Amino acid sequence: MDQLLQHALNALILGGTYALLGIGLTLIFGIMRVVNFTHGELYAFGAYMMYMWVMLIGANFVVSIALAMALGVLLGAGIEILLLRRLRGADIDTTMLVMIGAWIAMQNTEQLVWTGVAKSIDSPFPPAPLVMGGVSVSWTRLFVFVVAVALIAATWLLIQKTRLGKAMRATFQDRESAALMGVRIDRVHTATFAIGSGLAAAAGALLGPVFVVYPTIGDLASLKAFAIVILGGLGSIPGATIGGFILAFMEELGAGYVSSGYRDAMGFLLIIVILLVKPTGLFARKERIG
Amino acid sequence: MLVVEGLVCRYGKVEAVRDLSMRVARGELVTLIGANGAGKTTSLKAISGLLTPAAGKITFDGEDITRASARRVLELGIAHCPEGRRVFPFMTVRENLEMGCFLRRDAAAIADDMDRLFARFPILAERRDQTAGTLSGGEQQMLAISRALMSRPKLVLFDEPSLGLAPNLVERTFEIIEGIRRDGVTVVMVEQNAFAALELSDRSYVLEQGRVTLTGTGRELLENPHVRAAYLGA
Amino acid sequence: MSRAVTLAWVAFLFTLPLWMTDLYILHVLIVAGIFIIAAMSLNLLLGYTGQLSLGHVAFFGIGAYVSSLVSLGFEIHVFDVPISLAPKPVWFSMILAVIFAGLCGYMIGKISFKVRGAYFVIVSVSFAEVTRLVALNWIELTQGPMALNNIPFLKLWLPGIGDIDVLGKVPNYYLVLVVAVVTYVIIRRLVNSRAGRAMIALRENEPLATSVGIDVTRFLVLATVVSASLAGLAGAVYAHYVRIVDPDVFLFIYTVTMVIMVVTGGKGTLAGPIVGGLIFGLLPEVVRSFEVKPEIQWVVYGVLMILVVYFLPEGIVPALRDAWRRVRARSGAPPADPAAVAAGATPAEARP
Amino acid sequence: QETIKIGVTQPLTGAFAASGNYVAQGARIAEDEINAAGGVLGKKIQLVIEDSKSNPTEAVATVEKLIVRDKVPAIMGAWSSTLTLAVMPKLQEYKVPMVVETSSSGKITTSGNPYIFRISPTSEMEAVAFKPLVPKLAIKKADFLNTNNDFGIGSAAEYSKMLKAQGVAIGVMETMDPKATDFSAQLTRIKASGGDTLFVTTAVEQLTLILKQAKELQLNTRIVSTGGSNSPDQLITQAGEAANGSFHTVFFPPWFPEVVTNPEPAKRYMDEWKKRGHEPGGLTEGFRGYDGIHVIVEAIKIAGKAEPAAIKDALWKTKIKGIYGNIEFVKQGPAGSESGQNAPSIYLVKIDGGKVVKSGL
Amino acid sequence: MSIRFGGLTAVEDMTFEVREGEVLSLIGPNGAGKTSAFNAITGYITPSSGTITYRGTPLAGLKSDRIAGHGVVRTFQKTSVFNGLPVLDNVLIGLHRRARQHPLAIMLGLPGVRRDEARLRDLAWEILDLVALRPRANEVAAALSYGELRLLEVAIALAAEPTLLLLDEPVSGMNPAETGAFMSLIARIRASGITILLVEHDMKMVMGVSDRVVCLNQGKIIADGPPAAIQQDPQVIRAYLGERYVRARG
Ligand SMILES: Nc1ncnc2c1ncn2[C@@H]1O[C@H](COP(=O)(O)OP(=O)(O)OP(=O)(O)O)[C@@H](O)[C@H]1O
Ligand SMILES: Nc1ncnc2c1ncn2[C@@H]1O[C@H](COP(=O)(O)OP(=O)(O)OP(=O)(O)O)[C@@H](O)[C@H]1O
Ligand SMILES: [Mg+2]
Ligand SMILES: [Mg+2]
Repeated sequence: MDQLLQHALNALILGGTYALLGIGLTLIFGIMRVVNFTHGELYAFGAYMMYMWVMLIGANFVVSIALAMALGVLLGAGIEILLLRRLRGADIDTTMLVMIGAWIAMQNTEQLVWTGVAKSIDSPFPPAPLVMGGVSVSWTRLFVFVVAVALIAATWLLIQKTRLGKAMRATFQDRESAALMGVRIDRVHTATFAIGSGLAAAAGALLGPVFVVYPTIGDLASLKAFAIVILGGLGSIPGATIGGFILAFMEELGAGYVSSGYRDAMGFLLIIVILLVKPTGLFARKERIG
Repeated sequence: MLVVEGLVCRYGKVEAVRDLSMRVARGELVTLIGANGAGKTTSLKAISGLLTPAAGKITFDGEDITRASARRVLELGIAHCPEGRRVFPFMTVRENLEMGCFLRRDAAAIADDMDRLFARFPILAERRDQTAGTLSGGEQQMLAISRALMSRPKLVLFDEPSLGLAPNLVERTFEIIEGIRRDGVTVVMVEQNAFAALELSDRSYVLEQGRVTLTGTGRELLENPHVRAAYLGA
Repeated sequence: MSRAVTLAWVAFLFTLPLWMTDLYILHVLIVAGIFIIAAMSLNLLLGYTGQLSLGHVAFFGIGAYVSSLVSLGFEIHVFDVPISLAPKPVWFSMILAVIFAGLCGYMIGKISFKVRGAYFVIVSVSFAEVTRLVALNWIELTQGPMALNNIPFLKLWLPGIGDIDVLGKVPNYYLVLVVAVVTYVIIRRLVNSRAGRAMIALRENEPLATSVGIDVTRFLVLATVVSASLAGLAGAVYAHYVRIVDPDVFLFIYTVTMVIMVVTGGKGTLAGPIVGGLIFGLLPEVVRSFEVKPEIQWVVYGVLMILVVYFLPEGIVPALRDAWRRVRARSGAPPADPAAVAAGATPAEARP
Repeated sequence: QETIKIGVTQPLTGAFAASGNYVAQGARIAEDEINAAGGVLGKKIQLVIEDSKSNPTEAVATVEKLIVRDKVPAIMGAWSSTLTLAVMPKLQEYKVPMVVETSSSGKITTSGNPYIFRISPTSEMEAVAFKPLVPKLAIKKADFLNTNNDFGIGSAAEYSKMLKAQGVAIGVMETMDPKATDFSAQLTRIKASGGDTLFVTTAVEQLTLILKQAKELQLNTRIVSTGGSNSPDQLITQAGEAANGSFHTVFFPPWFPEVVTNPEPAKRYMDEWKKRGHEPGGLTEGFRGYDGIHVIVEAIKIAGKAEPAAIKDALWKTKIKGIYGNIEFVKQGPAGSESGQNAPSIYLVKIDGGKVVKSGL
Repeated sequence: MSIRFGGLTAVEDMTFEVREGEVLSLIGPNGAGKTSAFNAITGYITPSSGTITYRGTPLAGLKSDRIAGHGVVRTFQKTSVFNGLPVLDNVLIGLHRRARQHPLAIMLGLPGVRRDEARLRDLAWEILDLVALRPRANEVAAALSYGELRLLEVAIALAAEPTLLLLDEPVSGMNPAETGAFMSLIARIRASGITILLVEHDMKMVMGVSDRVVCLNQGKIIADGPPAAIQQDPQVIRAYLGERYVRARG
């Protein structure tokens, strides 16, 4: 029983960051229709920035997270302006290739700057975990979970309730019409990509201290983020949130009770099954033909 | 009020509009007619800031808007109801209308305007929470017109507003456009339905291959033998 | 004309080992050739049906694993029931690999009927990941990360020549060349037929395609089966050449490499994957000769990719073709397309 | 001036990047030391170091390149057991000898490949060396967590065999992907199993995470890491408090160099390492590369020429005083095609209060 | 037949029959359910209830491509062609159903395939002649003018060998002169023995070409009869035509 509870708790905590990762991607992938292969790199970037601020410069832990996220936003804006702006209106494969190129270049730059040796980041929280009955959770992970949930809520409010959010949705449904409504298209694109990137960097900054940081951590993060987005349905923030938790639970329980080796396979199998049953993901919208 | 002089627009090497000039006075209803591909849509896009002209000059109320952004043009009071409806397919009818007044901040007046539009188009009121992409063609067209009006424009550019509408709605649409004009809004309209358009309009321009080839009052053009042969099918 | 050029190329490639004695260059060409075969097969899906498959490496890997396992033999336990297979000859294992990869393609084809676009992208990525994780964790069968090692090489009997051991560079070079030519011919025939047009129609406008009676599932499945079988064949050739396979053959980066080859070369063109494959197959070797850190090589690779997309968005082959047309037009030669002349095409200005 | 090339294949990137780089750095120290002393056979030596990217297929490609393109007469490699096993057929195909500096799997020297000369200990040697400690540590029930590759699987198999023979109960045997970073599921199961000692076999990166995560989950068993690629110094800096109380087998204890068989080369190596500013945590890995290159060069000297066949024969006669101890090869594997195996010293250390101490046992 | 989307009933208990060889027009206000009816007949949506029978074969529940296989072919309200391909290829794709090529035969390169290809090309040219697009055969579809695009759409549909052709607002966006030309095309198609079901808001066209007109309102049929009678029907005038139309007609 304790074992099951412990697994569930692990999954819940992990799910928070998965959701964060998924939301960042769903903004870009679901709304802008850019298959963003740099998402994982922004995650890695966030983690390395965290390493830099906390371990090399010695900044405060929480401040470092904010800084890492802010830098992620800037980097995202940079990528959008430099690489994607001139591809406005290009098809999904074209932007995807550019993003793959950027991914390869970024990952190897990271490797060059930080070397392949894994880095670890100290957390200011006590190493002794919080114990509740038979289960325990480390303070660091708890903190990560709380911040992740807060960021998710903030993003949701941004999209649904603010003018920027509405402009974002309008722009990606019909760019020209949105321009006619007075929306500044370029800014909306940049903002969307920057926010999505910021969330990825935040996820990296939060998980960096939990795990270790090395140049290819982004790859699996990317794959999982895609999985989460698809589980939830493209462009749906509640979908990505729930998708993140579902994936975490599947993985944790699969690893705990089936075989730890197939941990990562669980999520992907789940995707295949879900898409076979409900091809549009759990939360989807439809377009009419004819 | 709106003056276009020597407008030239290019798509790559294709010259879609070559040397187009026209002027629209306040309160007028002006139509552009012409065959498919004559450059009507392109001209409207140039005016509303969706395209940057290769040459020429566009002024509105004395301000040069040749290179102004779509946002600036809208701020000055020009709304554009685009060809092919172009509603936001995944937003509800209401959200689409809200987008129409994206630059406005007077919530109460917006609510009033929206009620008035719903009264004009009861079917939209009925569908207000349906996503626009699932509306029928005609419903989408009504939505697009309404959306353009939500910004309380001084001048509206209509690009084929009657496209795909049932005869009674075509009629209603033209009535609405007349109504808009009566409310003091200037209208520039592109139409294939040349009969109705010419009947309605104060003045009209005929476009052929990116140039104005004929101009006159609606009546004059209705009687012009060339226009009758080429555009009225008579 | 283009046929003559193609034949000249093939003839050139056939004579290459006669004067090229640097084994390392042959090695690079063999590996590039195997990737080109895989890229050509991917092009059928990506370029012609428009299904953005990012899991293509799964078929390649399945081909490699199936052929290796069948030729090595194995013994596994499924619910404690032992299942074993004695080693089989390599030609037989390669055929099985093609069939098995084709079956997997059939499955994926059925799925892709249900999900399209971005969803299909993810399903295909997931499929490849699942196969990789199975290869990684079903240690009893696949040896997991320890890799299948000591894979036997292909022995062939050819009329007039007798027994050949396909071992070492030169025989493998010819094997790859023959397989590549066969792949090219099959794909060319397909795309210039009713089947190919049906695939293109699906890519361009699916509702319209079905409205004229094209059975979407059937042609998607056909495309994936053919594509998967050819990729499986490439994988089998690869396995018996390098004689070791590990779960990393399923890595996403290899799919990416294939996609890059197809897209930079020109997707939906026959020569595209070949041109792209030659460039991106040889590029790493070229960059490597500059004695810089491998990371820098990869950064250069990534940046080059971005530049190619910016400057040749349609791919190299279509760009060359357009340039060629322009040159001919300027020199006053008749239009390159004979059909246009036959139809008496009017210049655009003269149209009513 | 002509040089004698020696091939090195190491994982410089990927999952084993840290260790592979340390070994390469150790090899460079040996290279410079030898060249400063005039080289061998009147020529300088030149290392050609290729990156296997921690992947067996890439490892084969590096060996192929080293032999075909660079024409090296001998190779040192390939760090992990899996990588070594992968490249072995190529050695046989091209008849080039390889000195194995790290790998521990028994299969390497028992599969009948006469081109293999291993200076590192096998898992079996390690397990045998550990045997007297079982009663001293009072191990009653042991659990295992290892990477699912030759290194991890081989070690877990040898240790569990030895422990069973000692009457120790075996709890769960969990595996992990060499690239995994989250072990909460495995550790939760290990916790539920209730053993008193957990044997972990993996590279230092994962070990760090396991120590941290075990702490988070309140797993209070004794953790013993095997295989010698555990870099206790790095564990102390990266896992901090979580590393306290853990035991580690190492094959070179730089914290107390006085105990090693040949303090002389050990000191030379350590000084140079420090001088070059390499990571102190890498000392326990770098020495393997240092020894490996010295062994090959000594064999070249004995052979009198830099040719593969001659070097292979000479390796059987090679005896040097290395950091691994007195290195010499004994025959192992099927008669007629034996591989060479060295019998190095093995040490068990403990981390206590943020310091490495002798295990005191 | 009825069609429901969630709670909304788009088509309610609609019954009508298209007779062999006639031109039947379906009219009705926007949102009346005309396109939905088309979608149901051609298998793009499944009707919630009711049956659709074509020459004795039930169509409801069949997939679109099978329905096309029975000779029921449609065009779309939003212009829909294969944009990136040459005009000739557009028609060749349309000819899909008439090709006789087995995939294996294709891959083996059997001579029958080559002969079949030649035959298809000839057919394609014939169809282009019918819609007068021969001079544009090698242009990519995207380069055509709007009117030409609508002709190409019809050409693609004709290539699929329809016995019943469904046209969804084929002349919307055309000016009266272009509409006139399109009407004569319909006459030609009809002369070749193809039955036509037409949805159109252009009354001149509807009245000019139809044998019979069915008028829908809010998913229900409110009138059915020859064009002349429909124009006089007060319900149709109220729901659809509007007063001005009647005034204009005098
Ligand atoms: N995005 C574009 N790229 C290239 N050419 C274009 C583009 N849009 C329009 N054109 C070309 O510019 C010319 C004028 O087009 P425009 O849309 O302005 O015509 P129009 O008068 O509005 O016709 P219609 O009645 O069909 O709406 C046409 O020849 C058209 O092919
Ligand atoms: N996928 C859908 N989801 C919800 N409602 C739909 C959907 N498709 C159509 N509808 C609704 O069904 C009704 C009928 O639509 P339909 O497109 O058949 O009308 P129509 O007669 O073709 O109109 P028009 O002449 O304007 O094209 C409309 O009210 C539309 O909003
Ligand atoms: Mg237009
Ligand atoms: Mg309709």
